[in-house]
Amino acid sequence: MNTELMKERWRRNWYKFSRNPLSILGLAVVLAIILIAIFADFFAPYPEHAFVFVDFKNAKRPPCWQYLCGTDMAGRDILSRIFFGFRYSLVMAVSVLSVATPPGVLLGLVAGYMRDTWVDIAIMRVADVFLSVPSMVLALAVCSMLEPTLYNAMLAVTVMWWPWYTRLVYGAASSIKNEYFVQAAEVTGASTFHILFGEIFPNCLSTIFTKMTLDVGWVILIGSTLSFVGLGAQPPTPDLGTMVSDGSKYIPAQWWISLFPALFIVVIILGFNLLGDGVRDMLAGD
Amino acid sequence: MMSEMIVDIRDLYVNFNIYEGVTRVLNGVNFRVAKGEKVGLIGEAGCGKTTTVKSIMKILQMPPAEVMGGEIYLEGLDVLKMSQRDLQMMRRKTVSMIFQDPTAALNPVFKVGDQIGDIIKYNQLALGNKISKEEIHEKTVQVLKEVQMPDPERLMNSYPIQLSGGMRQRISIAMALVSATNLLIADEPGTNLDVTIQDQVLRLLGDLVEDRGTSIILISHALGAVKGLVDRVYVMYAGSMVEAANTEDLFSDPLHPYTKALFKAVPKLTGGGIPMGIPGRIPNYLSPPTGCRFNPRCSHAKPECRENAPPFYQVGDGHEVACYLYGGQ
Amino acid sequence: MSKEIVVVKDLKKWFDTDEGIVRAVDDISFTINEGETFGLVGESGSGKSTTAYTLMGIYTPTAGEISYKGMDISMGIKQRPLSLKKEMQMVFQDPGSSLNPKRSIEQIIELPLQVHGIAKDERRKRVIELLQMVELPEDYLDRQPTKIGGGEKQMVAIARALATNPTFVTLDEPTSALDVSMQAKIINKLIEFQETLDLSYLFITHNLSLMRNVATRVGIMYLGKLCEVAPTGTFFSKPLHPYTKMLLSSIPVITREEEAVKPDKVVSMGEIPSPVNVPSGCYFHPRCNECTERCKREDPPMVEVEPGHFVKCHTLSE
Amino acid sequence: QPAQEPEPAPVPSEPIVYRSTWAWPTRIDPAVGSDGSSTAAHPNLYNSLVRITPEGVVGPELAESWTTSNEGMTYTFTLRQGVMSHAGNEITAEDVVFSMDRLLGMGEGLAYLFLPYIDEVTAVDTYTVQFDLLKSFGPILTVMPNFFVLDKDVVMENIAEGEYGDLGDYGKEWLMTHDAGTGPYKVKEFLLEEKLVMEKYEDYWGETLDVEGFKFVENAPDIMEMIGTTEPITVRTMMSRMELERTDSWQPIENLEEMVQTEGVEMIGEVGTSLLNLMMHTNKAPTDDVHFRRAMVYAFDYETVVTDIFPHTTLVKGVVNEVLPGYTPDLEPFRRDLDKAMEELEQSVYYDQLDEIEIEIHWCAEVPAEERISLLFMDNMADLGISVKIVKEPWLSMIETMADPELSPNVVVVYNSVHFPEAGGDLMRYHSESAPTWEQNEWLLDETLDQMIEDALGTVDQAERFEKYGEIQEYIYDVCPTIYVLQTTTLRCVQDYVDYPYVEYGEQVSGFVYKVPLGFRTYYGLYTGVNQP
Amino acid sequence: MNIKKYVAYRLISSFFVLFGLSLLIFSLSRLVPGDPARLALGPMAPQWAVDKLRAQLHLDEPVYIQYIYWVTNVFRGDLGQSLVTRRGVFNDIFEFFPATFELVIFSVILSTSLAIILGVTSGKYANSLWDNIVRVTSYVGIAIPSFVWAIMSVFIFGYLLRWFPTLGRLSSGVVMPTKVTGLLLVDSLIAGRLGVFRDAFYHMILPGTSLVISRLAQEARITRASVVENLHKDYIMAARSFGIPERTITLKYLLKPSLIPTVAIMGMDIAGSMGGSFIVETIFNWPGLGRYGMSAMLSNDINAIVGVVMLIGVFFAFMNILVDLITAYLDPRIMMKLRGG
Ligand SMILES: Nc1ncnc2c1ncn2[C@@H]1O[C@H](COP(=O)(O)OP(=O)(O)OP(=O)(O)O)[C@@H](O)[C@H]1O
Ligand SMILES: Nc1ncnc2c1ncn2[C@@H]1O[C@H](COP(=O)(O)OP(=O)(O)OP(=O)(O)O)[C@@H](O)[C@H]1O
Ligand SMILES: [Mg+2]
Ligand SMILES: [Mg+2]
Repeated sequence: MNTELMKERWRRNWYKFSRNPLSILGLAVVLAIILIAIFADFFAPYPEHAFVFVDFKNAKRPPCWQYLCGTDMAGRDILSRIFFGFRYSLVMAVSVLSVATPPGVLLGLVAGYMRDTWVDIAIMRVADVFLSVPSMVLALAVCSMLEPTLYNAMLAVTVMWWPWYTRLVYGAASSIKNEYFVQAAEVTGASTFHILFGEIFPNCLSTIFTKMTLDVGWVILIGSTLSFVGLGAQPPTPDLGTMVSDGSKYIPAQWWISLFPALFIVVIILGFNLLGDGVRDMLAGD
Repeated sequence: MMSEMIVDIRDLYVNFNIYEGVTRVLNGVNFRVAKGEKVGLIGEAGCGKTTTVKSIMKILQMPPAEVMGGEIYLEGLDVLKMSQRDLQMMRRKTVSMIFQDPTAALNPVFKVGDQIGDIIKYNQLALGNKISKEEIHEKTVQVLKEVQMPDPERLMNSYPIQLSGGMRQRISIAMALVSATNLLIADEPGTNLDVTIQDQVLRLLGDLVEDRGTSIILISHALGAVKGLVDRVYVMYAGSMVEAANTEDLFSDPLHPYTKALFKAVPKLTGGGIPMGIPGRIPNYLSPPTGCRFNPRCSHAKPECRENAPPFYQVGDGHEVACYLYGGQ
Repeated sequence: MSKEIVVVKDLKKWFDTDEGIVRAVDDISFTINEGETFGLVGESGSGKSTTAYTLMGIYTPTAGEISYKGMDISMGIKQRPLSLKKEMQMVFQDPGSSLNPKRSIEQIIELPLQVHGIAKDERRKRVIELLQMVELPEDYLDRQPTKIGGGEKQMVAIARALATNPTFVTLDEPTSALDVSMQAKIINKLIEFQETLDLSYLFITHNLSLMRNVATRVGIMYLGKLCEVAPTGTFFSKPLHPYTKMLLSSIPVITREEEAVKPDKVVSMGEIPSPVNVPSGCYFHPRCNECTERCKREDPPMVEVEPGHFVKCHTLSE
Repeated sequence: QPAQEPEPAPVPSEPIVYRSTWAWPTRIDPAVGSDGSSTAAHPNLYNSLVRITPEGVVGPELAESWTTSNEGMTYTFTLRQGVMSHAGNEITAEDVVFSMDRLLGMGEGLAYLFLPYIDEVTAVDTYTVQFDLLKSFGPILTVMPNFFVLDKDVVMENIAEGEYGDLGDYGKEWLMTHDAGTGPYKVKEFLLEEKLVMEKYEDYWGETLDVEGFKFVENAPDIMEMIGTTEPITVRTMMSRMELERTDSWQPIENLEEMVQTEGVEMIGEVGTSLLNLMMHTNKAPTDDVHFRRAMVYAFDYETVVTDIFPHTTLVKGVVNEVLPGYTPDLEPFRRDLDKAMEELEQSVYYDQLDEIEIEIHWCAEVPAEERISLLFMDNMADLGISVKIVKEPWLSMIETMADPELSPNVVVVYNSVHFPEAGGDLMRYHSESAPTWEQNEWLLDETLDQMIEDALGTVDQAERFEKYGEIQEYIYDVCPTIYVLQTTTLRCVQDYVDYPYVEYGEQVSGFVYKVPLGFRTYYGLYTGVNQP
Repeated sequence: MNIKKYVAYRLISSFFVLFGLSLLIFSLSRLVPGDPARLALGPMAPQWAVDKLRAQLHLDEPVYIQYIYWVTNVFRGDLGQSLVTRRGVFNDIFEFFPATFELVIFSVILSTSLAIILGVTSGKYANSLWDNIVRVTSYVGIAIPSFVWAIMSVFIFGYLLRWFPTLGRLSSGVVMPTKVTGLLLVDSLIAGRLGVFRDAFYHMILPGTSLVISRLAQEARITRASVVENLHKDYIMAARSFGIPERTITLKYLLKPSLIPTVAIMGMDIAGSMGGSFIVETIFNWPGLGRYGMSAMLSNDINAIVGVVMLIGVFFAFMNILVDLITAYLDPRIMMKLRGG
């Protein structure tokens, strides 16, 4: 494609995106989080505090210049742990979404295109089974039956997640399938593969992409909730949910131990939600 | 001067502020409707017909729309300067509009009887009458009968979606009729309908305004329909009026090159092959051509056409045309 | 007489919906001759598109036969041989939705060539050639359909349909979404192609005036049935079916000459019934002012009142 | 008109309510419940045959007297006459037989304490009941307080369909939410997962029969509420609002210290009999090497535990809790000594493979402070160049892991409680039978030791038995299978308007008084008075 | 399809979906390693007692046989025995469900009504100061996980400000009203005990708001978006062109169509609250299904897990049908679709 056109497209997208200052804020937050997560060793004031470290002499320090967010029960710097915690949150979100999305989308495409055939019925009923209880409940149930690790939590959330994409793409695909351009391709004799991926899929992309950016926040939320109840990441992993949960036992005396991780969970989710809305504005009607 | 004017638009300029910039859509519109007169407004899609009539009722969505200049007199009062209250009174009793798309103009989640009832209520309120529920009901039934709806009692209890396109269009007409006593604006009634049904609807509309002596502004792509109904026709192109004449005159002797081309582009029932159509496209409102906006498509374009927009020239009895070709006469 | 290219016999296409059976196309027969334009007219919901789709194989017929050059093609698109798809093409009603907004014009026009096994370098040449045919500039190749005008889009759709050198093209209201001047341009182009490329058209429209100027023969549909088929001239000069008369007399016209060719005013009345609850007997009887008791009971047969002029009405079969 | 339900009739004086929080679930069926809150409820609803008196010796309760015969293989109890259950039935030998049969037949809860020893229980006459043992078991009387007597008639009236043949479900379902006891309190309301409300049983036999030591004290609570929450913030809020008289024992020390700031709240430390241990797997590399284990034992920083992690607790001086009768004070307690540790490590066969070694330590997810023990352990081991992997595991899955020698990790952080209040009650966990349970992660599987334990437990004479306990302690000290972290002290906060009879104990550390609740049991109505402000 | 047929169709398809769910959750619960019987009886129980319990739970048989047992029992109203409470799961659920139901309904009513007020006012006056306040707050609201909010609200409103109780459904010492519906607010009114009503209401506030906070924000946003969208619809313009007063337009012609998306997601909201109740009930010690389910999950109480998940599935299916019907009532277009239009 013509570079000039590409540039124009980007300019337009950026315009649409940046019309809402909150989207820019979201983008900034997300970029900051990603940067901090990648270079946590660099940004964290005490990178060695992130995992296994004890310094009981400095335990339970309230926020001060030396420890901006205070220290926890074992004397670890909370801010450093939060920075490393971003890593786990992002890893969780990225791996869940990158594993759950492709099969979800594929099944949705196939079912949508083959609407009202047994393929559709089979796929969608299975998806319905997964959607028939609140995802949090199912995630909790699955997690509780597996060994509690970050990995298993991701697995459980992934298993919960694909049907949402299936349903989303199904809706889009089964209406796009009736568009004249799909019929035109059929009349020409294009293969089913081409119709699915060449004609229908590109038109679902913006919907999928929008949902994915918004979902990052939700995955992090579910992940931290699982950790909060002890079914997710395990100490000494610096996971935000686990930190809130462990710290909550020391509220109100050592309020900072759980307050700051909690605050940063809110910031992450807020950042991704704002970004997601911006992306939605950007892709809407394109 | 002619008989008293119910609508008198002078040099109206309206812009829309959109992402790409400012579209200068209405470009000095002059438009008049006398009391009791039936006026047609024709032109290609997107040339500003709906914008013109919406500004009469001051229901343009602002922003993005912005009135840049001009006056709009409705029964002698300037709509643009009217207070909110007067505006509402005016809408309740003087003028009403049939929207282009009846499906969009009817609230999908209320029964049609309910919607008509509210209009009756506020119309009567504006006229200073308090009206009871029973009376509203009665009046609703009556107006539905007038628009030839079968079984009005049942239809009152239907939602718009339960009605066919023709019925919805007739409901729209009924709604306009109950509140308008002086002026009715009909924006392409029947465009979305089948030929035979469209014929029924337009005939009905014609009969009703005839009976009441209401002024009407009829916008339609169906030139034949316009021809059959109205007394006078305005031809609009890219945001301004290019020609106005009595119906007979206009159809028998169109003057403006645009009008001529427009008429020629319509395939004829008599056969004779497909005409060539007007070359080019309607201008981009972001950077419209200077002077006469039709000049890039006009085979008679002269240098002066590119500089200044031509004024209306009187050509014969009530036949006006905005083209330098007729400037000398 | 010229050779028949498409023969449709007793074609039915019913849809089983939640509400009941929709008889979208109910027992219609017609033929299209080589090199001619067969016009199909009718009001919305009368089954024009369904006929076209069934012909193209997008729908499989409920009953009846379709043959193309003597070959039986009453099967779905998936079963049809690839070679057949090369010969039969279609242009859709809405240019906005018939081009995939996410693909470039080049990709769109290239698709049929790719499907039918044209080599890569040859494809590009052909795409440019096609663009020139429809008078679009070459730099449109990289454009997205969303960035060009409606008429141009339809031109691209036509180029795509012509890419494989078809012999038969179905045009489903190709200009109804466009304004008159664009319509004129496109129709003229289509007529030009028909002559130069020796195409046969099935041309669907609800615009009778347009049909008058394009079609060789016209079929008129009402509620899934054909009620009159005639050569264009005869059709307009001597309409026989009451519905045809009503339709013709409802057309708004602007010149006196046109007014003259319209039949005497037949006042239109009633609503078009839903294709789920079709009236008994002749489908048109509730709106017909010549309706008799018999019309309410019996569905009239199609009769040939004069060579090539078929009418489906009791008044004529007596 | 809604039927006006009368607000409960106001009693002349406000009832005295005593509220405490507990870790749930509470299973008030004495044949089912075995955890902290359950065993706290049982003695208040039911009675045992004997009890441990405030002086720490076995004393009468439902049984007035008892005799031993047949070389400790037969015990005969004479029941107190006229003891009426809450339902008004007299408790006889038949009820005792029924209760023991039920406990053993169901096999749940604390049945494990009796199953290996009790052969048969028979009613000799209405008030005499005879216990025949399978094998001689010296401390049997110290175990007996864990056996509660149920009113057979009440249970039989309430049996539902179940898997015990004629006995249906043995009344299990009903007894989950009701009692069939004789205790000073009876169940008033049982809200599953929420709270247990008990009310004072005015006709308690201690009162009616006028038995000294079994009468209500002045201002004994009328209502006892056991509330099922341990959420620190909630507990703290309730304490500060005086909506709670006593906290559970799961509160983090930080929270307790905060609560003490509130006026009228004081912290008490109930010296426990259990130990917090780091059990080392002696059958898994590298902890199968005694030198390696000793190195770890010497490297661990005990002082930090009591100063920074578990303040107010005391270090272990030997291999069992020093409060237990039968504890031997002769063993030199292990303390951190890096030189010694290095010395031992050098002798270890794993000394030159330290790089490849990674020790796994598991801690129980339900006890957050254990994480710090693990971290400390890891930190200490790093001083030796041993790398450690920390795994948090929920208690229930931990039980499973520890049942399998393959899955059992090198080190586990576990609280070990005693089966009966004697050194043997702790030592018996080193028996091979305990190896596949959570009680022993050491996997000692040592026949000599098994022999010694069995012998000691079978000894009826107390002095002789205690001597044998001493030998076992020395034996284990040499094998060094466990890092004994600390002796538990159960810390709670209480409102100071509650009177507890305590025995003060031990030295004073930073003005904090350690107390031992009398008789190792909390008999609320009998010991506790509340003067609601 | 008429409404009755539609409901029947939905019920039947829900039945099949629930059947699938039961297969899924049941097999998951049985295939996972670990011996639930051992877990139930504790580490010290003798092997024979464990074996007995295993046999009683049919744990020794192949999973499909176990499933058949389970299904046949379900039709007899028996969901098996909880390994934690040692009672029938059905009884437990029956006992715990009303508390959760009351909480969830309370929170859904609270969130929906507040969301509508906020959404409509901010949408109607889009880009005003008020609108911006509502939008920014709702963003923050959406991002607060319920567990964070629960802990913070206990700290702030329970501990620091002491406005609300933070534990259970009633203050200790308050005698429960006679159980009729199991909903304390209802039962206390039936019994005519206003004091209890007040107490129960007070107890519901913190858990209720924790459950609701993010959903409230989400719903307000959706309502706002749909108000803004409808604000420029032709029919609003048309109503204005007939001189209908602005107030009538807002409260009637604008409100009803704008509520449709809000109401349509209420099913999801109830679901969300159900999921959230697991955490919130645990924190607030609310004796409901969530807390029961949570403790079942943490202690691998397989029968209880399956029972709770299934019950939530049933409740969810039922609520969704109900919400769909309400939406159809609000929006005749959907009604027409149900009728096949
Ligand atoms: N709300 C709006 N925002 C931006 N541009 C608008 C808006 N409404 C109208 N326009 C622009 O104003 C021009 C004239 O529109 P208008 O609807 O008045 O045309 P019209 O003559 O009624 O056309 P049609 O025959 O298609 O109804 C169009 O180019 C359109 O793009
Ligand atoms: N896939 C389908 N399923 C069910 N009913 C259908 C389907 N396609 C068409 N119909 C119905 O069949 C009838 C004929 O439709 P068709 O699209 O063929 O009409 P048409 O003459 O092309 O109308 P228009 O001029 O509006 O395009 C209509 O009533 C339509 O609702
Ligand atoms: Mg318009
Ligand atoms: Mg069609």
